[in-house]
Amino acid sequence: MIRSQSPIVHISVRAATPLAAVAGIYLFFAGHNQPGGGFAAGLVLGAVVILRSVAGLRTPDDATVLVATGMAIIVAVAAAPLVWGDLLLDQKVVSLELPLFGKIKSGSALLFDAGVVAVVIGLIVSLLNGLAPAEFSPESPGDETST
Amino acid sequence: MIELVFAIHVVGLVGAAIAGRRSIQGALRVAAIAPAATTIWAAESLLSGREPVSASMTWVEQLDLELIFLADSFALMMTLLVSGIGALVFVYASGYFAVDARGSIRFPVTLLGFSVSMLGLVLAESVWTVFIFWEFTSITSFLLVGHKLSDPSAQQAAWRALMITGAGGLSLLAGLLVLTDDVGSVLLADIAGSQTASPLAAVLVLIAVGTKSAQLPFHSWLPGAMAAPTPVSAYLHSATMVKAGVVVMAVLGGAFVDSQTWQWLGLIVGAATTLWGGFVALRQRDLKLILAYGTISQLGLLVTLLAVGTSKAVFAALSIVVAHALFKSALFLVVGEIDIRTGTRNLDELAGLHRSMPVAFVVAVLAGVSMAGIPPLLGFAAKEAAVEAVLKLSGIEQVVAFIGIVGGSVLTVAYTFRMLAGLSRSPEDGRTITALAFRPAMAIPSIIVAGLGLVGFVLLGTINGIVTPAATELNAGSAVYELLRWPGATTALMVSAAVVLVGSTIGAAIHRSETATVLGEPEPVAARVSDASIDGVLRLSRRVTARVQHGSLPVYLLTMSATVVIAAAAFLPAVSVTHLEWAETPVQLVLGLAIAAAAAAGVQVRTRLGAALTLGAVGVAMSGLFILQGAPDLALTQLLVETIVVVGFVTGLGHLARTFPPVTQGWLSVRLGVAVMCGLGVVGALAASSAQPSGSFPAADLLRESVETGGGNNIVNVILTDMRALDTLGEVVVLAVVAVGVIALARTSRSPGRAQ
Amino acid sequence: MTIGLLIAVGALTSVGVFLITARSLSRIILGFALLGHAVVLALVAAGGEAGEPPLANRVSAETIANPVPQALALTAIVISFGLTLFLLALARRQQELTGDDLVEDDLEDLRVAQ
Amino acid sequence: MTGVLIVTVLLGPLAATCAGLTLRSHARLRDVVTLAGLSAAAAASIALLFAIRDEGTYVLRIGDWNPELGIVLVADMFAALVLPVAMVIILIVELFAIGQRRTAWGANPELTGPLLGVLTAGVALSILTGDLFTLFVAFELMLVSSYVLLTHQGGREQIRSGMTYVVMNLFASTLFLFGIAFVYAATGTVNMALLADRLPELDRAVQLGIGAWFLVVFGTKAAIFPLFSWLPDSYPTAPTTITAVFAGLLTKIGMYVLIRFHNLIAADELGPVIVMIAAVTMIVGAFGALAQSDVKRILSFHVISQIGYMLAGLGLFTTAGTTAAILFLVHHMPVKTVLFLVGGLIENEQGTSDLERSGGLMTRSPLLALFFAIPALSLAGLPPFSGFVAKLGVISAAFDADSALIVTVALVGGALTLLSMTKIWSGVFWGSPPDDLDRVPASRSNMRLMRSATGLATGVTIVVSIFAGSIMDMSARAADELQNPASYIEAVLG
Repeated sequence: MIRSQSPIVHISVRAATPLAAVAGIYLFFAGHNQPGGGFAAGLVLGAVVILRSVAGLRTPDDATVLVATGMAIIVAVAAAPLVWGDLLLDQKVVSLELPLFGKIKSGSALLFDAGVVAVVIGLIVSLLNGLAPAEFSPESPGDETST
Repeated sequence: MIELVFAIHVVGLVGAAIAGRRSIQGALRVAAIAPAATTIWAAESLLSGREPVSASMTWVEQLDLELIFLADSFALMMTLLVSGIGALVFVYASGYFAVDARGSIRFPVTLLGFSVSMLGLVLAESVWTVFIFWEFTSITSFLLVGHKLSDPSAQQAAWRALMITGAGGLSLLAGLLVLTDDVGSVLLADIAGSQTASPLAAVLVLIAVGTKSAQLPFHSWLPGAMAAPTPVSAYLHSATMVKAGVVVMAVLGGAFVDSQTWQWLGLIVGAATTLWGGFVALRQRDLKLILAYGTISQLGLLVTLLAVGTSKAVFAALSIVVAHALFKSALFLVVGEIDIRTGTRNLDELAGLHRSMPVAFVVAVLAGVSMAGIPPLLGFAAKEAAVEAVLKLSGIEQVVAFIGIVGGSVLTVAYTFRMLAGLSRSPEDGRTITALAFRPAMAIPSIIVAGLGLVGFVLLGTINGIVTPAATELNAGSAVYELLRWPGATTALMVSAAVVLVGSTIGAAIHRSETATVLGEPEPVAARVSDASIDGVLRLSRRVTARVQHGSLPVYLLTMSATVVIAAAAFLPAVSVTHLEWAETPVQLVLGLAIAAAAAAGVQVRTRLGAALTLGAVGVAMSGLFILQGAPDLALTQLLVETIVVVGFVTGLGHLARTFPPVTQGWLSVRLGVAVMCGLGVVGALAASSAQPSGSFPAADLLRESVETGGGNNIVNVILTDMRALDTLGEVVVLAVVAVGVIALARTSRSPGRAQ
Repeated sequence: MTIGLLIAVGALTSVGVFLITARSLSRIILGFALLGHAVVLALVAAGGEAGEPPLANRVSAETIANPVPQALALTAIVISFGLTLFLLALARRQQELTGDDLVEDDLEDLRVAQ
Repeated sequence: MTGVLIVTVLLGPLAATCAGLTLRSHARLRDVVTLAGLSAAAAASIALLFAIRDEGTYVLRIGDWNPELGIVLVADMFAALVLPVAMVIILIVELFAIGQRRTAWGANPELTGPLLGVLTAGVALSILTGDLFTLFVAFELMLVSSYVLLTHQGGREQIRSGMTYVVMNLFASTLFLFGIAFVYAATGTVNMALLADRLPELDRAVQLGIGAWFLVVFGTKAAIFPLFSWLPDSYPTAPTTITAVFAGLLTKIGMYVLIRFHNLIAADELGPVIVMIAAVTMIVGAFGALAQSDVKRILSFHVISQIGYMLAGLGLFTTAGTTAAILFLVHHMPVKTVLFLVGGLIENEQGTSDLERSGGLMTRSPLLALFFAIPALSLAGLPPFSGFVAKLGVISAAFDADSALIVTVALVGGALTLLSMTKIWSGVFWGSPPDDLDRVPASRSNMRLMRSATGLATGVTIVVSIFAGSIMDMSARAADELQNPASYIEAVLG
């Protein structure tokens, strides 16, 4: 990944981080009634991570746990209906009052979306680490022929 | 009772496996118990004349796969041979492997497995039972022939035997399908009584018989199978394996009584095999090979008789089956003993055997005389019956059968004479053969079977009591026949006398000339042909594979795209444009064209930047289109995804050259052609399938349910997180796995040493 | 369905197929990205006529755009997004090992073919 | 209760994956968790089989949405029959994997378990789903985990073959989505029952086109001619455990879906085409196997050849043909798995699976010879094993349908299969051991685990052989249901 040393980039990314984060969180909560949703929110939040990396700021270095947690949330939401006697993925709808969005009539679906967000961010972080040029020079082609 | 017989064998298998861990001799002795017990049972049942017992077990009802056994007279007669000789062979083998002190499970268990397969085959009463045990014998004999692991020629022989008999098995399978379809029953009794079988069934069954019973041109595996340990040869080529074909021919023969195909094919092949086998046997110097080709010759005789199918011929065939089992097993056993004790089977090196191994020599003479059909041995009575059967025929049929049977008998006498004369010749340089110590375990079984040839002739009534009912079962007309100790001065006897005279003259002539000039090695033409055909199959397979499996991804993808075009062509008749308008709004058309243009630029793209631009342009135009279509969620997501992908594309391939490698020209036109056809195919299919939709989406339901049950206004989001939440679950897991995979790949980069 | 949409689908498919039959992995990846677009567009086009965004509080059953293919298309976008990323990672590893991004032929197949 | 079983089959393995990913460093615990998840799925699927056999088709509407809006899972006889076999196989392979992991040939232990969990969920979902788009997602679950399983070691061979595998399957997935677009444009639904209900009203060419299109899509997964090329190039390069699952399951899921979908849309008109393809697939696969000289490659080509038999059963479009295809499917899954596991053990014993550098294993490891012989004979269609019943089923169905082509080709294919099996037998088990024996060091307990897993899998093939009769009865019932889509439609929509 390209790494910028410019202080301007550094500062502007710092400034943009909370903004983008807010945008992501907005998309997340708005999703059920407006365009948006977990995946879009995850991508925006993931983009924040990318930006931070470009600016040379600290980024998480292992995404496995994040990914696993996201998956676990989703599986749990899917399985939860068993507890109240329904079968699979029977979403529970509850009304919520949130300061910024007003009344939100959503419960387990929101939790479900949270799982999506976690996995998407995890994916982007792992991508960031996976595709980043590691500290090595390309090997000569013959080096690793199958043994 | 039949269940008990099989149960005893299973116990025997387990017992042999346990005993085999300690010593092979122990295992062989344990293994002998089951066949011995079976022999007693069969003999007792035959002599008591009880109603035949039966047993059955359903396996797969739908396919009529049922194991059905019936111990009728024919089955019991065969059981007597299979198990009786089997028990003796086990005893013999314990002597054969006497010096082998190590424990071994493999040989005793496989041999007993073969024995029980053979038993199942002869007791079978339904076609599928026959087939199942038929295949067992192929497999177990494969293992037995290839027993010597360090001998590549044995394995080659085993392979060839399996290929030929395996192909025969397929032919049998096909033949049985046709046969059961013709007859409408899987029971042998129904089939034998039906007389409705088609020529196709006749040919298929005869091919199977020919492979198993080593008829021309499928006989090449049998001499090769001599690479097996001698007890195996003695067992497989006297009473069992090779007789499997004959048994099938006998029990199914009833269905083909009126079949010209069956009669002529069997007659000609059988006669030719008899002559060829006898002729080649004359040229052999290896005792085992003489016996092997002799077996082929005798099997030809049996096939000829069964193809003729008259009541007398069937009777004669069964008599020969009994006689042959006895003298051929005796000869093999004695040859094995000679081989073990002198270290050679070469006729040239065995001159003077009558001095160094007198017992073995007597056994060989006894069995050989029976084989040559000379009184006072069982072989004589059997051959008389055969000659009589031929004399009862008429027309060309008689001529062919006569040439086969009488010619074959002449050759049999000749090679027997030559063999015995060779063994009793005085060694020229006065050298005597040094033989190892006498082994009772090997000698006694051979003495018993050879002696039975004599005893059988003396007690011909008992033999008649076994053979006549068995033959009657196959052909009701056989009830009136019996084997005669001395037929009187009939035409048949004259013929036999002439046979012996001519045969021994030929044998003597060859024996004398041999001392002066050495006959060349026989050409194993047939073996070469069958090996060549297998090689041909292998070569063909390589050529075909090279064609279809290039190993080149672009070629695979082009093939796949071509099939896509073909599949899309199926939509063609339904393609219509009447329901299509140019665009809903002008902007839509503009954006559509813009996407097409940006995509087209992708064909020419040479740099990574160009690729990113193409992608970006398409992505933005797509988002615009989505807005127009009323899909804001899609538009938003598309933009975000595109951003990440473009960033990934630019940075992810960081080490690559900034320009793409040049487009290779070779396949360019093909690629372009297929690609354009694919595009057209997809468009055509879309146009066709949208022409007259047979259903539409439930708009009102969606609107209502989304708010009331789903609790959200964004219907797309409600679908994703609620109605079709399972899809989303899957989608998330896919992303998670990708993340895991990317991390794993990154790790291998960091520690390249760990990779592979 | 309109001809405008079909042109876009057709062009994207053709170019996509053309690119994935190349030997260069970067082209293959680009090809799949374009094919992904073609598919999404085809799904949306299969949903019928354009309409108002499917937000329940703002539209009626008469004017609403079909939300079902939109949802399907979203799932498809996400999945092909993930797989494109995976291909990128593979391409990167390949390039580490061989120094280029060309797809190699199968050695064993070539051996048999000789 | 039936519903709970279905949920367990789907979510048990996924839960195990979540736990397995977080428990990376606790090897033992991770293995236990994975095994628990897979065992739960296997147990539930067996219980499901009996439930469906006794009570008939069960339809689970997820989230209680009606089928026009939501997704349905349908456990009919066909699904219930195939599911337990698949689940048990994965469980056994995971056992083998745990044993193999600590050897050099093993896959990365941190990933194999969790990814097998995802693969299992994908397999289960593919089998159970009654929704075409969910089927796509299920396929992607299977595929993405297979991509990672195949390539995660990052060796050059694996990346090269992985590339072929990934690209071919990505293209197939793209085609799948196009197919869904066609189906949606034509019928306005992706629910398979609704689709089957609405399809007959369409223009014949559209019906035929959809059938042909999905023949290409599913055919690529099932590896039919001429879409199989990815298989022999990619399977042999992966670690054994992974190849065993792929060969045993993935192509068979493609076949499963092909049988289900093409019966549902009554694509009888494609029958002759399918039969032709089947014949070529059988022969080309068998030839391919003969041409190879590596155990794993021979076995890979056999997969193709055998797919041809199932395809032939399908292409006849008779109840007997479909019955035979289903039986063949059930028989083939465990048999192929055992063979690949044995292939892995062979590699372990002598450091290679190349026939020319093998030999003499018969004396060193007679048990292994037995483990090989049983499924090999079964695969070649010899009695008394399930392969014989399956092959006879296909042949006699073809015979009844007067398809001389299939009868002949199936018989010849059997002979060629036997030929290539004996090639392995005489190359690996007979002869003398190679001079440069390169045993892969494996601890005693690991070897024991791997051997018992292989033995267990052999046991499954024997069980299938013994109960071939009742499996055939259930197959016939499943085929009957498939041949009458009305009952399926009724069950889902009713």
